[in-house]
Amino acid sequence: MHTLIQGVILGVLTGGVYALMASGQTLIFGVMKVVNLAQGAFVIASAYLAFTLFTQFGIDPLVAVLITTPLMFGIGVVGHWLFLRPLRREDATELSILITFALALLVEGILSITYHTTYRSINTSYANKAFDIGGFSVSAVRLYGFIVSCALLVLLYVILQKTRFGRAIRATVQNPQSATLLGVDSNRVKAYGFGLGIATAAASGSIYGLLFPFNSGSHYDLISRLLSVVVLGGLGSIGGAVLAGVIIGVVSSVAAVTWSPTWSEMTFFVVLLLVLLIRPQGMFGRVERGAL
Amino acid sequence: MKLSKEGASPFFTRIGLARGGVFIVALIVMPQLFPQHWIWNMMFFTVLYAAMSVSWNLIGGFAGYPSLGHAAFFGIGAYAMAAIFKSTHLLTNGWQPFFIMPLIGLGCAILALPIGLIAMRTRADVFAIVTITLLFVAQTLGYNLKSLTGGAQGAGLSRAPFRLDIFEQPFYFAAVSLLLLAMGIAYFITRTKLGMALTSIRADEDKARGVGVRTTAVKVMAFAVSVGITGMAGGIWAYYLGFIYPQFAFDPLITIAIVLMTFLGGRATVWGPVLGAAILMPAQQLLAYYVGGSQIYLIAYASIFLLIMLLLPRGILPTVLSKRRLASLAKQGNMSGISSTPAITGGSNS
Amino acid sequence: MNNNRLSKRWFKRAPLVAVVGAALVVLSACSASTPKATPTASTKALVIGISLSLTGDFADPGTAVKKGYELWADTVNAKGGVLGRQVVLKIVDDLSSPTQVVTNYQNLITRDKVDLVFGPFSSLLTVPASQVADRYKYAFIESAGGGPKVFAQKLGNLFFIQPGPIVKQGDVFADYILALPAAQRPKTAAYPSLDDPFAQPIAANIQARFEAAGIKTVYSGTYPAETPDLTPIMTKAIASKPDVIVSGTQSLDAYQQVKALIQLHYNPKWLYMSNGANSPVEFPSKVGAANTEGVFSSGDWFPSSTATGSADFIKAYIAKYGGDATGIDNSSVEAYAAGQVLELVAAKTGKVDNATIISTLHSGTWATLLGNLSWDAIGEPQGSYLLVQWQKGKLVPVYPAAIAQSAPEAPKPNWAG
Amino acid sequence: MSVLLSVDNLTKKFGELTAVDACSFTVEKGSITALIGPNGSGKTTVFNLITGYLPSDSGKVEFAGTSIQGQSPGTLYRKGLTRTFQQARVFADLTVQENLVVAGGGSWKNLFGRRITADDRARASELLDEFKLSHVADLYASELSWGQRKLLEFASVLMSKPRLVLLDEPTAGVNPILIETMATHIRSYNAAGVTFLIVEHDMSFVMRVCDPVIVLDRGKTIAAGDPLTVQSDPRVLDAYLGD
Repeated sequence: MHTLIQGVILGVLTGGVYALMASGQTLIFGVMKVVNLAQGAFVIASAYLAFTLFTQFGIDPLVAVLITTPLMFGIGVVGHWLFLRPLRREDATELSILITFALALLVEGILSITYHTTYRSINTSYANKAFDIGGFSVSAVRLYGFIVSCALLVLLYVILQKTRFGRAIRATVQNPQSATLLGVDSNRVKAYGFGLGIATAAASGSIYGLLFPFNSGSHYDLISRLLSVVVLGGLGSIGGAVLAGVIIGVVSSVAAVTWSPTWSEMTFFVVLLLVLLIRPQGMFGRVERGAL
Repeated sequence: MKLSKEGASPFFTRIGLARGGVFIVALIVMPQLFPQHWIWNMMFFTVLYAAMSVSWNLIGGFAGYPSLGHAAFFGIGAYAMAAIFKSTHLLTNGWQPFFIMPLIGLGCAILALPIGLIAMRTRADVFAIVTITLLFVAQTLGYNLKSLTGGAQGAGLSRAPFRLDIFEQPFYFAAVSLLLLAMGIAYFITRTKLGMALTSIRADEDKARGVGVRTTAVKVMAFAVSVGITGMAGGIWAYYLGFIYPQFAFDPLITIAIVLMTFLGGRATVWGPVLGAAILMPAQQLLAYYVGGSQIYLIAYASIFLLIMLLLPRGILPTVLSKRRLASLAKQGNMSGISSTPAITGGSNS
Repeated sequence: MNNNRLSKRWFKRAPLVAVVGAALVVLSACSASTPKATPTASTKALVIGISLSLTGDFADPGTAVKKGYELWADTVNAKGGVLGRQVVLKIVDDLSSPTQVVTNYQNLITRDKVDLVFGPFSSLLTVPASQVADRYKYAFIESAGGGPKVFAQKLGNLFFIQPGPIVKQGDVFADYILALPAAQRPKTAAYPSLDDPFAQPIAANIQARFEAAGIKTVYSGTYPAETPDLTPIMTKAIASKPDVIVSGTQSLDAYQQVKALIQLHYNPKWLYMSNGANSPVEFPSKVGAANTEGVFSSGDWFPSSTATGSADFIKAYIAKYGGDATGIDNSSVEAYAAGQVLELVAAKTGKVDNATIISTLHSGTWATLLGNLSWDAIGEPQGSYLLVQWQKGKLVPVYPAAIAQSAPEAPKPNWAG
Repeated sequence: MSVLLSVDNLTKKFGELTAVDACSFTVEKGSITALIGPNGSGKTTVFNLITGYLPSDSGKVEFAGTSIQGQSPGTLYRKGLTRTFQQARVFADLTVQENLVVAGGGSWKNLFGRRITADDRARASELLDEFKLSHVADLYASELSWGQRKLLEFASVLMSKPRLVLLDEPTAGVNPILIETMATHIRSYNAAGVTFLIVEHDMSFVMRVCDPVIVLDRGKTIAAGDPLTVQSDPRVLDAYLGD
């Protein structure tokens, strides 16, 4: 029982980080109808960035978020302009998947040149600290990471709900055509929406780097998990992604503790498969029938 | 492309037959012209990847469902082959594994049916997600089903007992057979209603369904055939290498390579993927061998990919063909109907 | 369609070919450092072909292996070469891919007709590569692939340049524990291991010996490579408070295990980690120097080694690559030792052809940087590894007694946190 | 005349917006019925609900006397209920001739048969001649002009020998000559027994071609009858001129 609860605690804390990563992924889908396979690569790129900022300048990864996030937002906007905007409408869905896949490889290649392929980890002063809460050990990095993730998710919520830009994004998510009619500049919204999605990857990258060791190839692992999370949450639904992130975090952590770590990896995929069988649109996704 | 005004579209054209014949003869004669082992080795991998690329094209090109999980079936085929070697009493000579190959292909195709039915219930993007996830599921299973796969320790096949001087040839000809099978299917598709159905799915699936095209049946069928061939390629590969590990058998880079080959040569054509493989595979192998030594490899790969997608999204062959076609139409004085929008060539060229 | 009639004109027109071409040019321009093999026409040169992973998953250790080979070539050439023949290394990149490694050895042997080949990095690539070498009757001296499956092939041309097969790496820890008086021995043991040909078999081997000696197994399990989080696994491993933890680790996961143990506030009496903990620089930097105290590991070479030529090697290494002795990767040492073995054969027989190498190495003992090496018929080395322990911030050989520079410290002091 | 299509209390909500609000009307067999209404009045949504492209929230749709609730577009197509789209949807990667053959239905039982059989060709060429598309028969649909695409889509739905054709703005973005062609084709096929339901903005086209006319406003049917009566209906004027 003790192990089980320990597993749940771990799962919730880890799930919070997945939730943040996945919210960006699903946001990008919502705005652009693009499955961004490079999301994981951007997370890892940001983790490296945080690593450099920490080792070179001693900036704490959680503070580095303030630097990496705007930077990656810019990269996202430029990336959209360079690679996604030129696509012809007819092939956009198909090609954008492949293009983001290629982008992921490009990022991986650049990272493996810059940082080589050995695993890196960010060892802050509190890296090994743990709190004892009611007999359960909670590591400091996890707790801090979770808190920052939650804070950023709240920030994202505020941006989407309270700002003009956020409203434009939500209008685009709900109905791209009518959003255009309402005077929303769809190209700009798409570019900024993509940027915002990449920015959340940046933020979660810092936290990921703090929590887990990573190398340039880690994004393969990450992207398959992220995809499971966003499909479970419903493509395009941010609330769904957050909930799904936590659910999957808990399920896999509990599976690892109570059953076997080798099979806990599978929980992501089992969940994905079940979702597709029972409710293909995910928990909060909408049924779409044809591009009407 | 000759279209007669009357009668049915021909199944074989004279020029098509000639082309196919020349190609087959070339494939058979080539090893005799180049007796070096290293060339055979390269030709083997080129033909093997060409076969996979042609097969990917069936679902990814013709139907427009970009599968990112073909490497899963490649790996399944490889491990199926390894499993066959476990019951060595079934194998009395080195040729037998090749004859078991069709069973592996059939197995992969049957396995693909439920997966296709689930993955293609929704849209192409969800299909991409499911297939890429499938790849990681398969890899995880490769690691964890230890009794079946040997897990991280890998699985060994017995070494092929072929004579040193012709060692690569059985593998090469197995790959050639696979390529011809795949191209035959692709050709068949371009010549039948099946091809039109797949093309209509790629162009506008909802509309296709709306005009009564049996979209589900057609795309699941294409997917099954496609991964069946890929699985067989995995089997040949495993036998050639003699030893396989999950991370190599289920390698995302395999998928990327075959997708890139297809896009380079031209998707939804019979010859495009072959052309793509013939350019990329030797280039890749020789580059790694002569240039190698630098991490630039992955970046170059990704850059070429991006450039093709952005500048030549239709690939080499369709681009050239459509230029020719428009030129010949102009000669016939048929340009009146041509709008300024660029053409998207479909599956009707062969 | 007319791809059978691709004319030159066509190639000029197709913009894509230009793009690909340009990319290829860039590619080749970017790799000025390509090693060039002198043609075998100059009969004196001894060309050795090696395929290494300089790109991809194994790139970093692959580079370390390259350093070792190149250092050896420089050293031997400075001495006048092998039997008067200058050594030329033809090192090619296999991108950490089995397809490419097969292609590379095919090309090295049948196209460039190198005189000899050395093995690639990682036993994952060793098996397919060794089969190609075997097909052409080339000796296959390799310093990196020592997993059980390498020897299961029963190849007569293969020689693994390490003291023993990888599975035996932990034997020395089992020897030490089982030599303790019964009352002092651990009662319970946990075996968390990485699912990897280099890691898990080591722990499994120790587990078998411990169980035979009556030490109860309270946990045994593997986790996949790239598991981002080992805390759940370690939580489970320590649930019944084992006296000894035997970890089949590779590198990264060793650091993660230590981190998890510190965070979970669990300090076993003995902690043995097969790899990772034996890295003199990485380990303290990843887990904190104060947390290394008392951790056991094993390996084949350490900067303080007294084996043949060790001091000279260190000097040459620092002269060529800089840094200090603690920064030397064992992969470099093992690669260097592969060259030493070749030299020894040449010195003994006066020949360096493949048949001679194969027939000669199957008997006798060969003194290298890694100590005395000898092989059985399938290339399994017959020696044993050293047990090392972190004591006062240093990695010290502690067992067997003959080479021990200090006594083992047990029980392990508590984590510094 | 008998009723071919009857729509009863059909409702569809998108979130808080009620796009179709208890809409009811009937289409007489053999008629050319127009469905008009101001922008955003739900005309296209009604089309989507009838043809199975969207599921309705409540209400009934009957075609030829049987309920077609929840049936897929493909099924309805095979039953003779076909449609076109506001933005002509043709298969860009197929040739004009192939577009017709794909839409021909029936022959799909023979997926493995020739791409284009002699029979297909004969049937297609008839329509191509009639729609003056023969000279572009071998062009890809993506190479056609906008108006030609609309013609092609119209022609292709006729391949399946439909009983009811729903045309979504057949004249939008089409040049005046083509509009006349369109009108001629609609009349001639109507004479041959095909019923039409047409969403149209071009009032003069509606007045010339259609009878009766149904007016939709904010998802509700507000008027129905012959063109002249509807035109003078104050509610209709309100709907078009009001707010």
